Amino acid sequence: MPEKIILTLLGLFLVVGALTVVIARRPATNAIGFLAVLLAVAGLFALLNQSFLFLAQILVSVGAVVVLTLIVILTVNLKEEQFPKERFKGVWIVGASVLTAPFGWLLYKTLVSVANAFPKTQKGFGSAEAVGKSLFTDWVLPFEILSLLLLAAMVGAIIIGKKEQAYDIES
Amino acid sequence: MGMLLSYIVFLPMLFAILMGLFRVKFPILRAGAMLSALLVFALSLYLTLHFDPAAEGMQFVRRLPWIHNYGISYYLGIDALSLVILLMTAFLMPLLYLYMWNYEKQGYWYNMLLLQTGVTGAVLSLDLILFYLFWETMLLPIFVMIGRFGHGMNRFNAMKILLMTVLGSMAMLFSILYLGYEYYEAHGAWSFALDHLATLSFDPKTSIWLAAGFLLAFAIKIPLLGFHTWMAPAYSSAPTPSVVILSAIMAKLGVYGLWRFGYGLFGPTLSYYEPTIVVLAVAGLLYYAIHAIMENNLRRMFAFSSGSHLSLIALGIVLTNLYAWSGSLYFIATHALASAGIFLMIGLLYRRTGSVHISNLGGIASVAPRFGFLFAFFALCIAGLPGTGGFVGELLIVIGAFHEGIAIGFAAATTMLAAMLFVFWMLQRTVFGPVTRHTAQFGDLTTLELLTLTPIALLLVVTGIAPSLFTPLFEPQLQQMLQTLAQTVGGAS
Amino acid sequence: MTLQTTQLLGWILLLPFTGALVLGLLHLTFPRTRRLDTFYAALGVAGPVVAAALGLKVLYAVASGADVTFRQTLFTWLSVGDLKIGLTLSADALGAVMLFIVTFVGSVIHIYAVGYMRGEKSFGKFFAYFNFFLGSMLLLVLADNPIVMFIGWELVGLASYLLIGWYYEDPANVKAANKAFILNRIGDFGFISGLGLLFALVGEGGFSFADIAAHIGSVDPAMTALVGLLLFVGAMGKSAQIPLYVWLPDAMAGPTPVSALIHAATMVTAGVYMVARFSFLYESVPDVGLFIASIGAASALLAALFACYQSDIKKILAYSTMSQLGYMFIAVGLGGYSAGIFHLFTHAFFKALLFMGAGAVIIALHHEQNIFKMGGLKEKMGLVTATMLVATLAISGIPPFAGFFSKDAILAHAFASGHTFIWAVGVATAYLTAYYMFRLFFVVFVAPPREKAEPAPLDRTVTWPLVVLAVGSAVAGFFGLPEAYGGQNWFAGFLHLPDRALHLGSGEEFLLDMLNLLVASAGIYVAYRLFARSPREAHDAAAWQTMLRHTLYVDEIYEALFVRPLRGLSRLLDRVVDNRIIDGIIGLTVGGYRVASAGFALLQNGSVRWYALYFMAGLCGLSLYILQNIGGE
Amino acid sequence: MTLNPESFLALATLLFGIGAVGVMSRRNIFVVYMSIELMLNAVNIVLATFSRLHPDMGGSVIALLIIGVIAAEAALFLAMIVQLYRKKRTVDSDAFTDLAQRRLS
Repeated sequence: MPEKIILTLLGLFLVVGALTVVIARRPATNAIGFLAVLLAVAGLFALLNQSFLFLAQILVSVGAVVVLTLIVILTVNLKEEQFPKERFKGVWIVGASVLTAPFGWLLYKTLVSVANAFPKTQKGFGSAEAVGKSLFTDWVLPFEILSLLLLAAMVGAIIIGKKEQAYDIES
Repeated sequence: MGMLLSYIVFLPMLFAILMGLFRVKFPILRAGAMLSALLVFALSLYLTLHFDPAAEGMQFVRRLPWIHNYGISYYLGIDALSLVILLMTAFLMPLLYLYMWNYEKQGYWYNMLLLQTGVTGAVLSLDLILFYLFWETMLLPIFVMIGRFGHGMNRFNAMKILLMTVLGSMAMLFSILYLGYEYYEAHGAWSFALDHLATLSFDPKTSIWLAAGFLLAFAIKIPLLGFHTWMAPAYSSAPTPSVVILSAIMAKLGVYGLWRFGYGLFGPTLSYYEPTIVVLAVAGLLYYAIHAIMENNLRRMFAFSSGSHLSLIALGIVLTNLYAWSGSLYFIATHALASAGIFLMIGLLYRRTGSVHISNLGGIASVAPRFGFLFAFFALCIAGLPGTGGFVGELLIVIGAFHEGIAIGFAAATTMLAAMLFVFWMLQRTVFGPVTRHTAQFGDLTTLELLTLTPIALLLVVTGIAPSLFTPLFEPQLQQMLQTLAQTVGGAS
Repeated sequence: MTLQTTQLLGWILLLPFTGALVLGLLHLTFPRTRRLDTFYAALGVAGPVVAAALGLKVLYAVASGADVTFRQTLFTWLSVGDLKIGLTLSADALGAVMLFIVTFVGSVIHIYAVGYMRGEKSFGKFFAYFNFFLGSMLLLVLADNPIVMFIGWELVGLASYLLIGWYYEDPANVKAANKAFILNRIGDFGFISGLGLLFALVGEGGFSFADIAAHIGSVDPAMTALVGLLLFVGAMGKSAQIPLYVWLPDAMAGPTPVSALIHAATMVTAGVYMVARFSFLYESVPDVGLFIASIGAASALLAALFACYQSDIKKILAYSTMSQLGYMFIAVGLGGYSAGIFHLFTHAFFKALLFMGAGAVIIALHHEQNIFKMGGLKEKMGLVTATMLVATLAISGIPPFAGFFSKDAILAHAFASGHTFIWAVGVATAYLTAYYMFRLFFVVFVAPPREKAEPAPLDRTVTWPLVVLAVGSAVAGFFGLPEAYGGQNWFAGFLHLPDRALHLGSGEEFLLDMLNLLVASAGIYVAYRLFARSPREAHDAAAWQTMLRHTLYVDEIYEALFVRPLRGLSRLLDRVVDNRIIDGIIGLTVGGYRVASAGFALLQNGSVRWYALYFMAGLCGLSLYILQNIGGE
Repeated sequence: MTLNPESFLALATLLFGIGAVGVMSRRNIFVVYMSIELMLNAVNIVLATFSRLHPDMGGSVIALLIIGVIAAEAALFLAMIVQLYRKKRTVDSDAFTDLAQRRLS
């Protein structure tokens, strides 16, 4: 029973955060909502006994991504009048929701159709050890590729973010 | 022996690749091209000598798996139908090179070499995918030649011929793929070989749609009435050697396709289309001829004449009796010769006067007797004069048509009137009559030009005087094909 | 002897063709030189003369045997299925007679042409064409099956085309040549349709004339009639009968020897020969025969009327030829095949002679062709006048010249067969014939000269052939001397064609002849009164006379009825049907693509969220479809 | 245990849907970026849920890798946002329409 209450709270947290991301006007507010979502997801991981994922989510998503996002938002430091003028924001959101609803419903149906009840968890499920074992045995190649991707992203981010560009496409 | 057909198909391409790799100079290029054409001609003659007219089915078969997973094979073979067109191609190619002997555009020569491979490949391939590949291969050089080396609105006209023929080919490709799929459904393995696919049977509705895909491609290539608007523009813009190929060989491939694949795959179904084709062919026969009357541009005029005669050939094919079929096949060969002759002459005319417009011409017979003689000769061949090969084909088709019925017979016999409607008026205003400003300095044929044209003229005379020399080459096989067809159709003709 | 004679046929055919080939190649090799002219003449004449000698031998061989047919197969021309066409030559009685006519008259005219054409450029080409014509004509005459006959039939048409357009610098002449070939081709359309139909009917039993004759009986008579009609359409074209006759007067644009050989003596009679050849077929369909005879009678009368109002010497003769051909068709149409061929035989002599005489006058007067500008030539050109007189008497049907007997045979046959109206037309035409021929004769030779022109001296090669043919015109009739005059009609007996039996007593025939003679004399008298003293080219005249002088405006009517609509149609096809309708349909699809692409281009506005929206819209549709059809379970 | 996977999956779907709506309907590039992250997180929830369901650590591993990808993507995306902002002084995605069809003639 406590799990259910926690789950409900987390779900509320998640939905409200997500809606804040989509609806709120100021980037900083969005970022707060984003942070709430990431935390709620971490909580969901915890509920699923994925202790290592929970840790990773907190560390990487919250610790790195949100901080980075906030830094960029602050760096850009948009003035009120620089915000995009979204006059039909409500219409767009409702319209897009209507369009997305059937797909969401289908997605949910599909996912649910293959899901039955949770089995009992074995000992050590979701621990760093279990994940690490799997990661370095079955998933070595994706892992290595991902490390390359991270490297490339880092280099790319530096190059894109450099102030004076070596190559300017427009000019 | 087994490789013979492959040599014939790929020699020109091989020469083109080698010469292109070494970036040879023009004199070597033309010598190489000529050598390849002569080699192919010699090989074709050798093949003809060893060809057994009485044997049933394909000969010199070369069959290798190519793309194994999808049952696509490298499958070449020859029978009487393909032999005739192959011989015409092989015979005309050296003469075309002779015609363009001093034409220093290198790209042009490469295109001609590629074109020969495409054309002979399409004639000899018995795998439908292979056929489709060659069928498209031969279109590209024509497209390039019209677009790059043509005159008039060449870009637009090149696009027009490309789009219209590709439309047909796409329909055909769809039918081909569907056939292969059906074979897979029936036998659990893919195959696109003609003899395999011929064993399939469909319900009539499917069959009609499948046949429509092929027929569209061939109707555009022939072209039957209504599918023809690419013809005159393409002929008028294309440079002479490509016009010759277009009219003498490629248009025949449309008829050949109708014959080989139409009757090879859809024998019974084609009777569903027979009335339509007969009507289109007869209407085309007269339509093109009447259209040609007021043409001022010689190339366009003979483009329509070509269309008129090809309609007659198509008519002969759908009549499915021995006379009509023999006539059609004979006419395919002789019309190739005659139209090659006349288009080469028009090309020479253009070289001399810079114009192919009738209104600029006149009195050629006075200033250039040899030119006038040969020009009139080829024009009369087009008009189907007895003593030239064209007459034999027309005669046989008319006789075959009367075998089918009086009405069709009369319709076919109008070919006697069709060509004469414009040929004589044209002769009156070009070869005869007073000399004009454009023709005053008209030079007679040079030795090189005579060398190009006389073989064609001689062969036309021989085919006219002694057709019995040639008919035994294909008559037995046509008879066999007709028997096979009669069996599949169930005796209906 | 038989074997030898058989082989002669091949040589007879080969000689002129070889001559044509050699002459043609020489001419094409040295197109401009004049030094070879003598050689050309010798070579050009040699072939026909030798052929004539051989032809005479064949005729003699045929005549001396009873009912023999020489047959020689040179090679198989075409063999597909049942269609086995050998290049087979055969000479039965009919063939041998035609062979003789063609080679003999042909040789004489070749000799004549040497003198007539002297000094023309392209001398060699002329003889090449001439020899080519002779060879083709022989092919037509000697053919053993209709297909080979058709080949010859077309080739003579080609030769005629080339020779009518001989002076091709003048577009009018080429136009005349075109007209001739095109009208002939319309006839050939009928001919080849007839052959195709005939083959479909009886082809399985072989396609030589003998085979067809053997199998024709089993065919539906309606079909036979159709075949007969179609074949006759071919004859209409070649033999210049209504309605395809308009080319013949224009064909006089060619040199006179051409007119004499092709458009008088030989080629134009091919239609008559063909009908006689197919006599076995026409015998079974008398209605078609009657139609042929009616066309013949109409052509005879119409042409004679036209001839009365012409002033061009060659056109008068051209219409006269057409008129005489009409006579022949009356005969063959009513089943008097021998009579028709007999008239063909005599006509070849006197009509060739008339043309050659006219040609002699024309070159003597430096290419003047209007008879009203000639006159009084009898003092200056005695020989020509004498020979022309013989020919004119012959064509007018004055005994004992050839035309009397042959024309008499035809009219007697027409009378006896009971078609009195056709007979009456024939008699009227006989009157007109005598009238217009003597009009020509009186105006040109007897009447006082209009202009002081000194005739140029004539070459001997021009005059001697006249004499030869004059002799022929005088005596040829005796070959067919009818019983009424104590003869046995040797000619008809020799031909043994399936003539319809003639029930006419000698007395009746004699009376008919007297009538003909009377009528002809009346014609001559009227001509004498009108033209012998002071000929005037009538200009006044009633409307119908003007109409006749303009040959009823038939040319103009044809032009308006066929030529112009065809050209208009051609333009219409080009400008409207092709460009508007067919390309319009194609253009419509192209336009559709344009519009659609413009629409899609609007969608592609560069804003990524819109793209996401399209994507989601598609996904939405897809999801709804899946939910709807597969169910959300 | 009273937890059932349906609630997790429902939350994931909801998160994914909201993310998709955000991508489509908002013009602020920051929001677009964050919406994409939301969608990725939704995927992570699904992966974790199935990993728990089956039980198999593979799902967790993929989720872990995706967290890595999220980090990489964040770095690149934010760099690009900065760069775009420098170019046009705005974060309005409708200002960047270089992909649009231009009239050729």
